Amino acid sequence: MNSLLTVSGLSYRKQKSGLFSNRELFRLSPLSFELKRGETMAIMGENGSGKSLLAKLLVGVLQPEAGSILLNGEPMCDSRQQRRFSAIRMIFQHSKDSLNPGLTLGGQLEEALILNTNMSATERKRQIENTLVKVGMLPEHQYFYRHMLSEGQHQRAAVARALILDPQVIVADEPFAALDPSVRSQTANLLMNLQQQLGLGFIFISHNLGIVRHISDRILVLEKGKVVESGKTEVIFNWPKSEYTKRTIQAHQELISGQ
Amino acid sequence: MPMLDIKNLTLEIDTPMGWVSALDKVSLSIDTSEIRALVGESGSGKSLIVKSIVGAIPERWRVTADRMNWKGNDLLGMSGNQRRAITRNEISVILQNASAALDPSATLREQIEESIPSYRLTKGWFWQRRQQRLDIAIQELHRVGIRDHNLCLSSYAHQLPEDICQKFSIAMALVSKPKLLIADNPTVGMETTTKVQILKLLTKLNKTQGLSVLFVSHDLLAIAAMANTMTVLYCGQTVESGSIEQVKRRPLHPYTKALLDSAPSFRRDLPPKSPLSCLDGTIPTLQHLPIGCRLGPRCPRAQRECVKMPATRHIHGHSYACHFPLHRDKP
Amino acid sequence: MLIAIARRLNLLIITLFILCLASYVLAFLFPGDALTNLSGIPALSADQSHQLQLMYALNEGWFSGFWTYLKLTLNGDWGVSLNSQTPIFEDILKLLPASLELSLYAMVISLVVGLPLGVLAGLKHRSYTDMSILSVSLTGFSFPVFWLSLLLILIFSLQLGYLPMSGRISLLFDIPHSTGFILVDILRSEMPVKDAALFDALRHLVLPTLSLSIVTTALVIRLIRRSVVTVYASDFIKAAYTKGLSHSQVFWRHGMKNALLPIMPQLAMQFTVLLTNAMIVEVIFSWPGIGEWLIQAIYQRDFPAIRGGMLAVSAVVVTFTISVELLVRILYPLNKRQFYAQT
Amino acid sequence: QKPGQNSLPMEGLVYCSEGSPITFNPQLDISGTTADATSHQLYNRLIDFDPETGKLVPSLASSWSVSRDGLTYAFQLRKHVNFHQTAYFTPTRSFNAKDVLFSINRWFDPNHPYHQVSGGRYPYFESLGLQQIIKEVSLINGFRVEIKLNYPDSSFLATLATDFAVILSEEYASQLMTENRPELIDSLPIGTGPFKFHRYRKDAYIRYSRHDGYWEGNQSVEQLIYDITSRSSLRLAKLITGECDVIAYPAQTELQVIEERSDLYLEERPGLNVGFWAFNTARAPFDDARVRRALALAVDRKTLLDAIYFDTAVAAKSLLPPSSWAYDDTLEQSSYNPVQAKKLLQEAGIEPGFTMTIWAMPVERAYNPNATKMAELIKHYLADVGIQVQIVSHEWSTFRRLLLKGQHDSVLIGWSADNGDPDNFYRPLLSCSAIASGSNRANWCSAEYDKLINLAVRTADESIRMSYYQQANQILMDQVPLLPIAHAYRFQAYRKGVSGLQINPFGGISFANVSKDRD
Amino acid sequence: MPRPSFYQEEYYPSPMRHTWTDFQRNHIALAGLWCLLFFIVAAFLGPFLVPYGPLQQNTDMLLLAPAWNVNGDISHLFGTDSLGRDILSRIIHGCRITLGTSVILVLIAMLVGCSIGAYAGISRGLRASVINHLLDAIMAIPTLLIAIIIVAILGTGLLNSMWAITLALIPQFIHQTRDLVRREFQKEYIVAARLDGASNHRLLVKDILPNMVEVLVVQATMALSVAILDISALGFLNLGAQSPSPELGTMLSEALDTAYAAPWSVALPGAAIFLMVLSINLVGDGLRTALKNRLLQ
Ligand SMILES: Nc1ncnc2c1ncn2[C@@H]1O[C@H](COP(=O)(O)OP(=O)(O)OP(=O)(O)O)[C@@H](O)[C@H]1O
Ligand SMILES: Nc1ncnc2c1ncn2[C@@H]1O[C@H](COP(=O)(O)OP(=O)(O)OP(=O)(O)O)[C@@H](O)[C@H]1O
Ligand SMILES: [Mg+2]
Ligand SMILES: [Mg+2]
Repeated sequence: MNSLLTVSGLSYRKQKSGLFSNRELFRLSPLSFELKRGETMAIMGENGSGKSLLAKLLVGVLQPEAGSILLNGEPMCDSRQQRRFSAIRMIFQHSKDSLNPGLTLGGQLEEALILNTNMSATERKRQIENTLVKVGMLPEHQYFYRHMLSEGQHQRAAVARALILDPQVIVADEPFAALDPSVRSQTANLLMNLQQQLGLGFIFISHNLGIVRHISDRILVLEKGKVVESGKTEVIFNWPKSEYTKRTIQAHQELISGQ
Repeated sequence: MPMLDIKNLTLEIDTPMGWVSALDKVSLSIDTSEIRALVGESGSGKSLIVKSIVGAIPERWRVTADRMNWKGNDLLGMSGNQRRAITRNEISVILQNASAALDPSATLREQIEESIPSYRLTKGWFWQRRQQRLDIAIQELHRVGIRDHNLCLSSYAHQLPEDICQKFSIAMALVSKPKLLIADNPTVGMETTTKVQILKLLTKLNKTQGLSVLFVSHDLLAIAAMANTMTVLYCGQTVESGSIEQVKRRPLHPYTKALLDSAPSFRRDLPPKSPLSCLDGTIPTLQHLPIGCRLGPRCPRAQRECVKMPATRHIHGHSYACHFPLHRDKP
Repeated sequence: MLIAIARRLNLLIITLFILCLASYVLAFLFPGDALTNLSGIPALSADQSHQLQLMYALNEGWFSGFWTYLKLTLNGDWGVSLNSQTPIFEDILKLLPASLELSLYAMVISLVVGLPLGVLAGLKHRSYTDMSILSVSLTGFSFPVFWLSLLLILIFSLQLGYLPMSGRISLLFDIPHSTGFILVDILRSEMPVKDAALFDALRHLVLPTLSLSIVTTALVIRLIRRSVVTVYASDFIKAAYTKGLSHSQVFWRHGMKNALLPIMPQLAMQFTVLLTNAMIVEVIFSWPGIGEWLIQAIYQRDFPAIRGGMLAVSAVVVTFTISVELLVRILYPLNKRQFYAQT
Repeated sequence: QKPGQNSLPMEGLVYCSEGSPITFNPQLDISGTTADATSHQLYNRLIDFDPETGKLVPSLASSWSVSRDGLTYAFQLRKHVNFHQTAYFTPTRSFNAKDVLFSINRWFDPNHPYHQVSGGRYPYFESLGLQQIIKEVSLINGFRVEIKLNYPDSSFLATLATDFAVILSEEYASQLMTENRPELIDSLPIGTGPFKFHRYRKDAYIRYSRHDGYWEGNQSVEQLIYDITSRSSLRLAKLITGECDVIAYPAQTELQVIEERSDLYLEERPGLNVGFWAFNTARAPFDDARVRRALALAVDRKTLLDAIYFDTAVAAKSLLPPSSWAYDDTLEQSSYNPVQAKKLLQEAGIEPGFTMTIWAMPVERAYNPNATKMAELIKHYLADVGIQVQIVSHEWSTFRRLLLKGQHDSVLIGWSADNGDPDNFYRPLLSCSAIASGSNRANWCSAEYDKLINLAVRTADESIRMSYYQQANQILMDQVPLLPIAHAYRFQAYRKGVSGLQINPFGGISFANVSKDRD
Repeated sequence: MPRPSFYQEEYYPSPMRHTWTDFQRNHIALAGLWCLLFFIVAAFLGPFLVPYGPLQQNTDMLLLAPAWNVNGDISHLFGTDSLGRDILSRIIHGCRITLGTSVILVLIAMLVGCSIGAYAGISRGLRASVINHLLDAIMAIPTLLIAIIIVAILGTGLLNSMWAITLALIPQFIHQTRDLVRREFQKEYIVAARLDGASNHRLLVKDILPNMVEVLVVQATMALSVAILDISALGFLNLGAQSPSPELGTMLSEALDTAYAAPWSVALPGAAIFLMVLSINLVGDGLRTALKNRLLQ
């Protein structure tokens, strides 16, 4: 299986542009990784280590300082924004905030289709309904506004929004953090299901080692903008190398064994 | 005798649709040096319980209870002053949203010093007291793991990241050396190492100083690691409560079981990437509560009787409210 | 902090600069001869006109013209009024205190009345007290100021005869002009019947201040009420209660501070409203302030005076609002701070 | 400003006047406002009118004589008359003949060093043509002055008694001249009158204080304050609240209110004035008498009288009010006749839809309390004969400045007499010489008319003069350079407790012996 | 397929309907709305209903008292003024002028202000700071003062005062829109929409506008009351509409001359302005409350 997403030498620098000095606030050191079809990669790291930043770079909210992102071996750069938007989709941490309160769900899903495909109105409607059903909602939900949906449905709506363009990679920034256990499991199940059906590449960020261990194939650990470790989940969980990972996993083990 | 004893607490709030009982006959008790976990999905009313204990709810809302005692004294019957004296000296609270619970217009130093009870100040002159207050504050911050105390103390809440605010709130709650700490989701969003550090701190205080804790959280792992007993809440109803081992080993209520099952870390046997078990649907909103057992529509074992509220039953300090409990034959 | 102050000062200077520029440009926009509009001297002879041209450096391009104008303006040479041929700057210096005095007292009254009422309404959110205060304030700020003033005059001066209706003080008192604030001037003067004069001046103040302050009081009530409601609904007030603080402690230490600080700039903006309304009120009550003067200037198409008045009033307003904002910033810094403490 | 000056500040009288004086020297301005504010307060004249009878009485001239041929007037001056002592001038001598000479020569002699100061225009004297009438003024001795005329003028003494013929201080003038600030003579005035100038702020107030060394003796109030209030409703309101003791020109609508109140007095006098609608005959098509006649016919003056004057005026037949001895009872009044008007307009070639301006003066005057409203009514009438009207109004001083430039088509304005002589109506309003001085608002010049009114003043026989004026009236009836509308009564309202107020029959008001009971 | 929320099948209104239902529950605001509607109808149809023209003079009936007075006459319900013009007719025409012009100029100001505000909201860097500085400077000057200055340049008259007030109102809208756009642009749903490939323009029109409509309506009601007050104030000061025009403020100042003989001619136009502004404020306030309730959810 060849790699779906290849990231090499990606780096970024956040500066505070003052009047006299350009103080560097944060730097994401060059990093590289590969993601295969149907593979799940988790990104871990302490607060402020640049995880969200990396996610934003991947989906194209921010432009990297250097480095390249290849999708199926083809470079994704500015000129192909549209392809990138439809191939790599993002699920935000606060799914409620990522829905527009003034538009119906259908309206928002349709916008993505209008902007990225040439479908006719009926095709779009069919696609929307299909996607909604796929994520476990009813076709009628397309006429609903944000405030009419429950929290679990927000999460599903966010997933639907990510899926509607048939992407190849989904990047999720702490998709489970704000959720309570049962909705979290529902969402995790949903994502794993979809991944199996559609063969998606899945990158997600999480602090929850239980979930990370359960669903990820590989792990990337960030510390202060540097990759300190990466590898198979089992390997890292059993033989952590870096200080941070060791500490974290040890803490996690303590919790589990402390039961 | 339990330190805090709540029996059949009902809280009605007025919504545009009329009065709704957000808490429905909740019972909860905390003994001296007990760590009790309060679990439940989002919106199940955990924070409301916390707020009604400390009296931080709007006056319009109706609170009724058979019993709501603090060391034998009825909290609801007390005057405001008496009640405040208790919350000032004996109970500390960490509200859910740490940074929002800090006064945005005062520096953290002012706020933590305001919480220092006068009995901790031994020195006589005000400048000595001032210094002593600062010393106490710094000491407390170090305890929760904030190193850069100067920066922290001179900052405003909005200038700090969320996790620092959380730690600071904990420090502020502990500064008054309370008997009971009520912590509403204190570790949410923290990374694991920090979380473990806080949990350790609380456990240590519990062991050494007999601090009781009411620990409200979604994080079953943390709860399991720390708490002695746990109460499970669903939609404002107590579903089950008992010691942590009992509940974990033999959950009696279907909801408790679903909740425990949903945490992957509890199940070593679970192969990676296998589906996690969960209940369908989501918790209903306040305006659309089902009658009777509120789990009804989601419950895999629901039957017609479930439209009646099941009575609470007690077995060996383990109580539950279900018509058709697991692991038990029909009574 | 320093940066914040520097920014405000910067804003102040730039704003004043823009205002000067605007007032310079106005001289060319107004109908008639720009030179006359600048100097206020109806150019009589070619010689005089030439002299004025030199003075305003008009033939050296607009930039140096503006520069010269700026220098003259800063020196207090604002030209003379077309109508009365008196120096505008001196007129303004004489009249501005009267307007400021009126607005200031009205502001004080608005705050003294509006603050407690607004806080009360906010604390008793959704009660009947709240409702009635709110309705009263809603009515209050729907009044057209000029109508309100007329009604007040009709009732209190003409029907009841309690209060005088025009001027700052009975003309029988000859108060020497020193600060321009009449109460201060009376107190500083060495006249034998000070008490009577003071009493008379106060009686003259009542109606204009009242008609000015009703509208702003209503606005202040609403602002404060809304702010108090939001603050009291917020978590940190609950947290303060759970610390065991009493109602009054919470109110004074946390409630008021947070309710008032953020709306201070908005409260300061009320001063702007006041100054505007003061212009109308001054006309009705024949209050010898800058507003009345400005409106007379418009009637008489006295362009140098219009320009000067506009510059003065807006400079006062801008300076006032920006200083209040600065004050708030000092009390309540909002800038982000980087936090490096890691566990 | 010495602090001691405010010894008893509550003592004083407040007079709410209707406007700011243009200057403090009434020689320089023709308006009633200026005269009211200055003439009787600051100054004296050689001769005065008796306020009751209207006869001439001595003032600064203790006696006078006229030569047989009516060409030489000799005045014996009063002694021990003090000029004002103020912060800016301390007199070293009392009044004498030099002051009279200076005061007359200032406007009479174009070469006088003060003639050009403050503009060099003396509109009242110019409009009467006095420069042509007077031959010379000479000093006989320290207290005797002689004036020689070129030809007899029966109104000459009356002219010297008017508000404008005031006596200034020669000593002050020469002091200012040496200080090289001569223009101050008109803004910081010095006179011999009962009050001396203290302070003035345009559109706000004038402060006078009592002249203690006044030659006639002075029992008046310590301070006299003019509270300048242009709105008549505001003046009345101030009168009611007691902020004013006396007000000028109460509006006709408000008279009833004043009469109903027990604490106010209303004094009524037949006014020597006329309100009129003047057509600018220097402009086409108003140079055509038919057009003017048509416009006059198109308006129903009775309604104007009702709506504007509220029956406090008599309809005007010609320039002269009924109280003048030269009033012509027999004169026919032109009546309202829009049909005739249309016909005339057609003859004159005025198309329907023709637009003209009516300038309505922005201030209230006894002769026209609300010109804007009158203009609106006229607009209404003219619309019936197919003429569109645009109403123009400016601030008063601007208004007059622009009027002087002759930018108007027609104007609603009027005239208050300065003395009882009929010549005071005929000459300033319509003579050729009055065009330049700015009181001939019609810009109408007729040699025939000028000849008639000149002949009228050359004789002292009233019946002969009367016949000349009747002929002049005929010309006016035919030419209609202006349409006389009404002669208004003159009102003065004051609070109970004010006494000694003198209302001059010719417009001026004098506070010389006014006092106020404090209650 | 799971059965999502089968016990939640209730009627959920759309955001705008939601605001509206909430608004309806507020009786005072509803009364204000009726009152406002009455004024609008009066402004539209009034001229066809009233028996007299606004300038029609009835010289037989000068200063007639209102009908309820003993001296009144039923043919002139509100009495007549000093030129015998029917006050009721004049007030109704006045509402038309005052309200009508205010509505028009608020619409223009809103359009212009929102466009500039949106532009300022999405622009960054030097351009933004220049706009902001300028805006702060202008915002600090009271609207009436700006209006007066503009009137001084253009000359008096209704049309000029309309221009003036429009120009004076624009900064408020710019400010409001700019802040709103700024705030909304930081929200995650905008990032999400941007990831759908939406351009700035599209974001503004399609995504932010629906969320701004109500806020803008609230702002517009506020601006409307300001506009009415300013127009009538200018009229009152003789800087706006000129004398015979039945603009309410002008009528009021004209009536001052006969304030003693005919107090009603002062009281009635003022009361009309007052009621108009009050009803607009009631509606605005009701809308704001409803909006706040919705946003709190
Ligand atoms: N709006 C911002 N302005 C300035 N700096 C920021 C901003 N947001 C993030 N940063 C900085 O960028 C760096 C990376 O932040 P990022 O959000 O990627 O961290 P993270 O790993 O996602 O943390 P968390 O686990 O708390 O979400 C941090 O040092 C942070 O301080
Ligand atoms: N001020 C309020 N007004 C109306 N309803 C409220 C209010 N506060 C809470 N509720 C409702 O009460 C219910 C319980 O809320 P609560 O905050 O106690 O939940 P929770 O269990 O703490 O959830 P979480 O785990 O997300 O904190 C929720 O349905 C919420 O909508
Ligand atoms: Mg992050
Ligand atoms: Mg909670």
